[in-house]
Amino acid sequence: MTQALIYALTGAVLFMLGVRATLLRDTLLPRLLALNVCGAGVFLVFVSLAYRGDSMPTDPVPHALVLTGLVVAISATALALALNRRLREMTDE
Amino acid sequence: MIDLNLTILPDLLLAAMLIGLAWAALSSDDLRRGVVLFIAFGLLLAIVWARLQAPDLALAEAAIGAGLSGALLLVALRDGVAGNETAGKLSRLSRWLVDLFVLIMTCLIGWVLWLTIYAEPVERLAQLANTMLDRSGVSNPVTAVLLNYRAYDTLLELVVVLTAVLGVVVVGRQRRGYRQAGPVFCGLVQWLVPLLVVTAGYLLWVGAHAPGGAFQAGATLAAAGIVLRLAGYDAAGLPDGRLLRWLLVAGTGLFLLIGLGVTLSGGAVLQYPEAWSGSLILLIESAATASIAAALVLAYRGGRPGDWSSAGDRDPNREVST
Amino acid sequence: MLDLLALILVFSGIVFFFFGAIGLLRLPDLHSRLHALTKADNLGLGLVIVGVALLHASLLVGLKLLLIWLLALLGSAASAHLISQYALRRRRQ
Amino acid sequence: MNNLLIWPIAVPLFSALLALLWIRRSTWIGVFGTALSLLVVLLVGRQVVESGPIELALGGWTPGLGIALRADGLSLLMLLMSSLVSMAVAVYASVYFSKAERRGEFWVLWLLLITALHALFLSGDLFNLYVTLELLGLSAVVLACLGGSRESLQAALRYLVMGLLGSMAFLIGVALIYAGYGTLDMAALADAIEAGPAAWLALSLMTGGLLIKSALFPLHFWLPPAHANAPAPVSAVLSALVVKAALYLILRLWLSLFDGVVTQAAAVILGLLGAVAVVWGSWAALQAERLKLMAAYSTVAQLGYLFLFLPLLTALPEGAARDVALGALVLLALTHGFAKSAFFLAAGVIMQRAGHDRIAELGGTARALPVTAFTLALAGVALIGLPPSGSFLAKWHLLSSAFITGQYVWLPVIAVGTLLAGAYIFRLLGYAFAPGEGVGPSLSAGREEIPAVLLALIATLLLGFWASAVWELLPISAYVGGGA
Repeated sequence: MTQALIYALTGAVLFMLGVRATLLRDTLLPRLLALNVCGAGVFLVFVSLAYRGDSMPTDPVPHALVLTGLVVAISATALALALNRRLREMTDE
Repeated sequence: MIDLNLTILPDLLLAAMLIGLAWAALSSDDLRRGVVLFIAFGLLLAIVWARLQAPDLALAEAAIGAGLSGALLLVALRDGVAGNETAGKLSRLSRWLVDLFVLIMTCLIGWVLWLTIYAEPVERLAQLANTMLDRSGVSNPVTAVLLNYRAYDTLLELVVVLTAVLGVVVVGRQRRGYRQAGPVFCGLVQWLVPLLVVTAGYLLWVGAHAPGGAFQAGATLAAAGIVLRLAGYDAAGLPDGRLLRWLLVAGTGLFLLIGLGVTLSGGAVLQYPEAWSGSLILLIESAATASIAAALVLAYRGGRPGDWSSAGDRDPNREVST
Repeated sequence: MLDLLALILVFSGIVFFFFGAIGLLRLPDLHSRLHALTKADNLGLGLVIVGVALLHASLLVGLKLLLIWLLALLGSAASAHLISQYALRRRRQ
Repeated sequence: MNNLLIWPIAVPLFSALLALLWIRRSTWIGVFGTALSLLVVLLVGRQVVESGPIELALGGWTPGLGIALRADGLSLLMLLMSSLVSMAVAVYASVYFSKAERRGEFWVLWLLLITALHALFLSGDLFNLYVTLELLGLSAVVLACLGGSRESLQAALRYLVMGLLGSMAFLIGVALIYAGYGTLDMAALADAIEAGPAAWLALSLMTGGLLIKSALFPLHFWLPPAHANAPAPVSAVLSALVVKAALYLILRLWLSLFDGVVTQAAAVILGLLGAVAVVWGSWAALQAERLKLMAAYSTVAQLGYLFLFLPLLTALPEGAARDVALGALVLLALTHGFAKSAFFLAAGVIMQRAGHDRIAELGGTARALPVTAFTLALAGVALIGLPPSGSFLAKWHLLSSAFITGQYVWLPVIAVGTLLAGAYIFRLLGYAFAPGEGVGPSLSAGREEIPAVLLALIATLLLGFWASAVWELLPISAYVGGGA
């Protein structure tokens, strides 16, 4: 249980670190990194809940949820980067 | 309550490194440095997933979270970053308030997690998911959740990928390619690309009973495309025009058709007949792998591919007016 | 006995990694850094892999581990080459 | 088991895939797919009215392990609004985008947006809701940047970042719920959730995330630029439907799932924020120089009204008075949906004809585009809340609930908001009905102008006279925990 708690707390810290940087940074790329760290924090909370000691089988449901979340996160990241690139091109023109 | 023994030392170390890397990546003013630290963060996270007995996630994180996100972010560094898009810097007071808010919320979330983990153990879905495994058609529980119990989530997730890549296509022009690679890199590519394709096939196949599956396979296949592009093959292995659109649609389309088709046998939507579920899942996963790989490579290439559609050929410079 | 040998191998591999990392941080220029890093890491990884293979004592696992090592060698050789070539090109410009 | 429930999601999704494959025929596929979606929503509606809430356990697994789709009165009303509005907007968009370069992609994304909305209104699973929220957010962002201008891209990017932050807050709330209760199925959770630190924190995180998406003051800042710079048909659905989706979820959480956990203090805070939004949004709308910007600020204000209901709803004991207030809230949301989409479509017609939407230069609109000017006036009636519009009835009940519960503080807010709304609408109409040459002579009316006027008629007449249907449908609930 202690392991699960350590990682769950780490997840909470990562989540709030991400929120903080999303609010405080003012350019896109750092904010995007921040949102990804935020997501990693949430995923860590999920996965630490699934962990029930080395001897018990883990709960597969949070694992599947996190896998879904990962793919959603990279889709959003790709879209944001594409928007950013177009905006950059327009600034240059 | 906490048994302080040496076995949690590695966990503490990993947790501290995660937080430290995240902090360093987020507080760095040098963008390149931030991105590189973020990639390292992703790799460390993959180790944590392995530690928490989530090998499926470790694979996915290494391939998607660290690998492809990293590639996308690095190539975005080459594009440059648009100037400040939010209005002005925050005042010192509001920064201080944000910090206070973050501190309070961290403590609250941590406290609730503490309470939950040390409360009477909640029997979550683990037991149920594992007992129903026999009826799911696969023996890897994560694949069972993804493609059977919660297949609808996965269907919508494929739609999310499709939407995002359409956004990438709509927004801009394709990136310039790279110059032809030198002999050493070309030699590497000749080895690496077939190996990646084989690995993707293996991951797809093995997902039914061991860690792996469509997403990991798709990401590996996409990595092959990215390597090709880096070596100077501009198309990155993707077809043009109509075939590309078929490839993008394949995963969602086949999933939807199968999900609806199984109702003909009298069941609910997405209720595969038990005898067929293994093969249907593999079929869906194969199409999904192709679509995911195509979408990710397209996102890396960026912008509208050549011969995408001829709908606007008459007047190519016209933008939609607001 | 075998376990002890495996442990010694893994540990000495880690020592190589450690010195590789120190070299990366302390050495003056890019080429000598690359030198320190690739040499130390390749050898270090090799030792770790031999150690882990001994712990598993299974031919299939051993082959898989060998494949991993070969891939890592290939990757690090190619990337070291690319990085130094890039550095050379920049110096000429 | 009822497989009918998948069709409001499957039809637009399948049409989207077809539109992408046959991208040259996308306009036809888009309009036809939207119409077919409306048809299946009507079929679902008939069944809900006849035989009560419907549940579909996808994959045949018990909800919890699997995902359930559920339709009840509230989700049916939202579905009806979204499919009716999107039908009208689709007809308009087929003219608006008829020559645009990216019309192919527009139709694909349009159908994906409808898929996301319908999936969200029907979902009965918390994590699945997160996925639908992301789908909705991404498709809305891409549609919003179809304008291609620098402003629209910048607004879309900020919209995306804020939306993602909101989703993350929602998702960690979901994680806490799963940690505490071990299921994600909303029907099971409606039974299980009881007051306690975990429930409070999860609720506040999820609500916080949704507040960003529903643009409640002071989290509204992303909305006006995003809605004002998108192409007109897109602005219409963004303002009318997409922000309502987040509001629908807040209602579901507060009234069905966390019934009994919600405290009066929290509700009053949201009510106060709503009050500020009403006054500030209306004031900003009065100051706006562009028609679409005015409409966007008006959305901020109108969303504020909806949050005024929350402290009243939590103060009212379960029973007839509370049902009346809830019905009024939904009625107001529906009226705003129809009226605001009509308003944006009319603004789009004017903009395409005049080449600009500067309010001060709109003289001559009434002569050049009489139908559109009439639409603006009708939609204005609903936005102000004059009889016979649905919002008049809704505000009436808002006032009476405030009297019943003794929360008199909301009365001046409602009065000031209504006066300001009157001011900005009449200011606009003053310019639009004035003589002038700002808008060129009418060349063709019809397919462009008709959808808007129909939407405005629904808002002012239909919802006014048949408002009782809202109160009849709402008690059909799929969740035992509460009245919604």
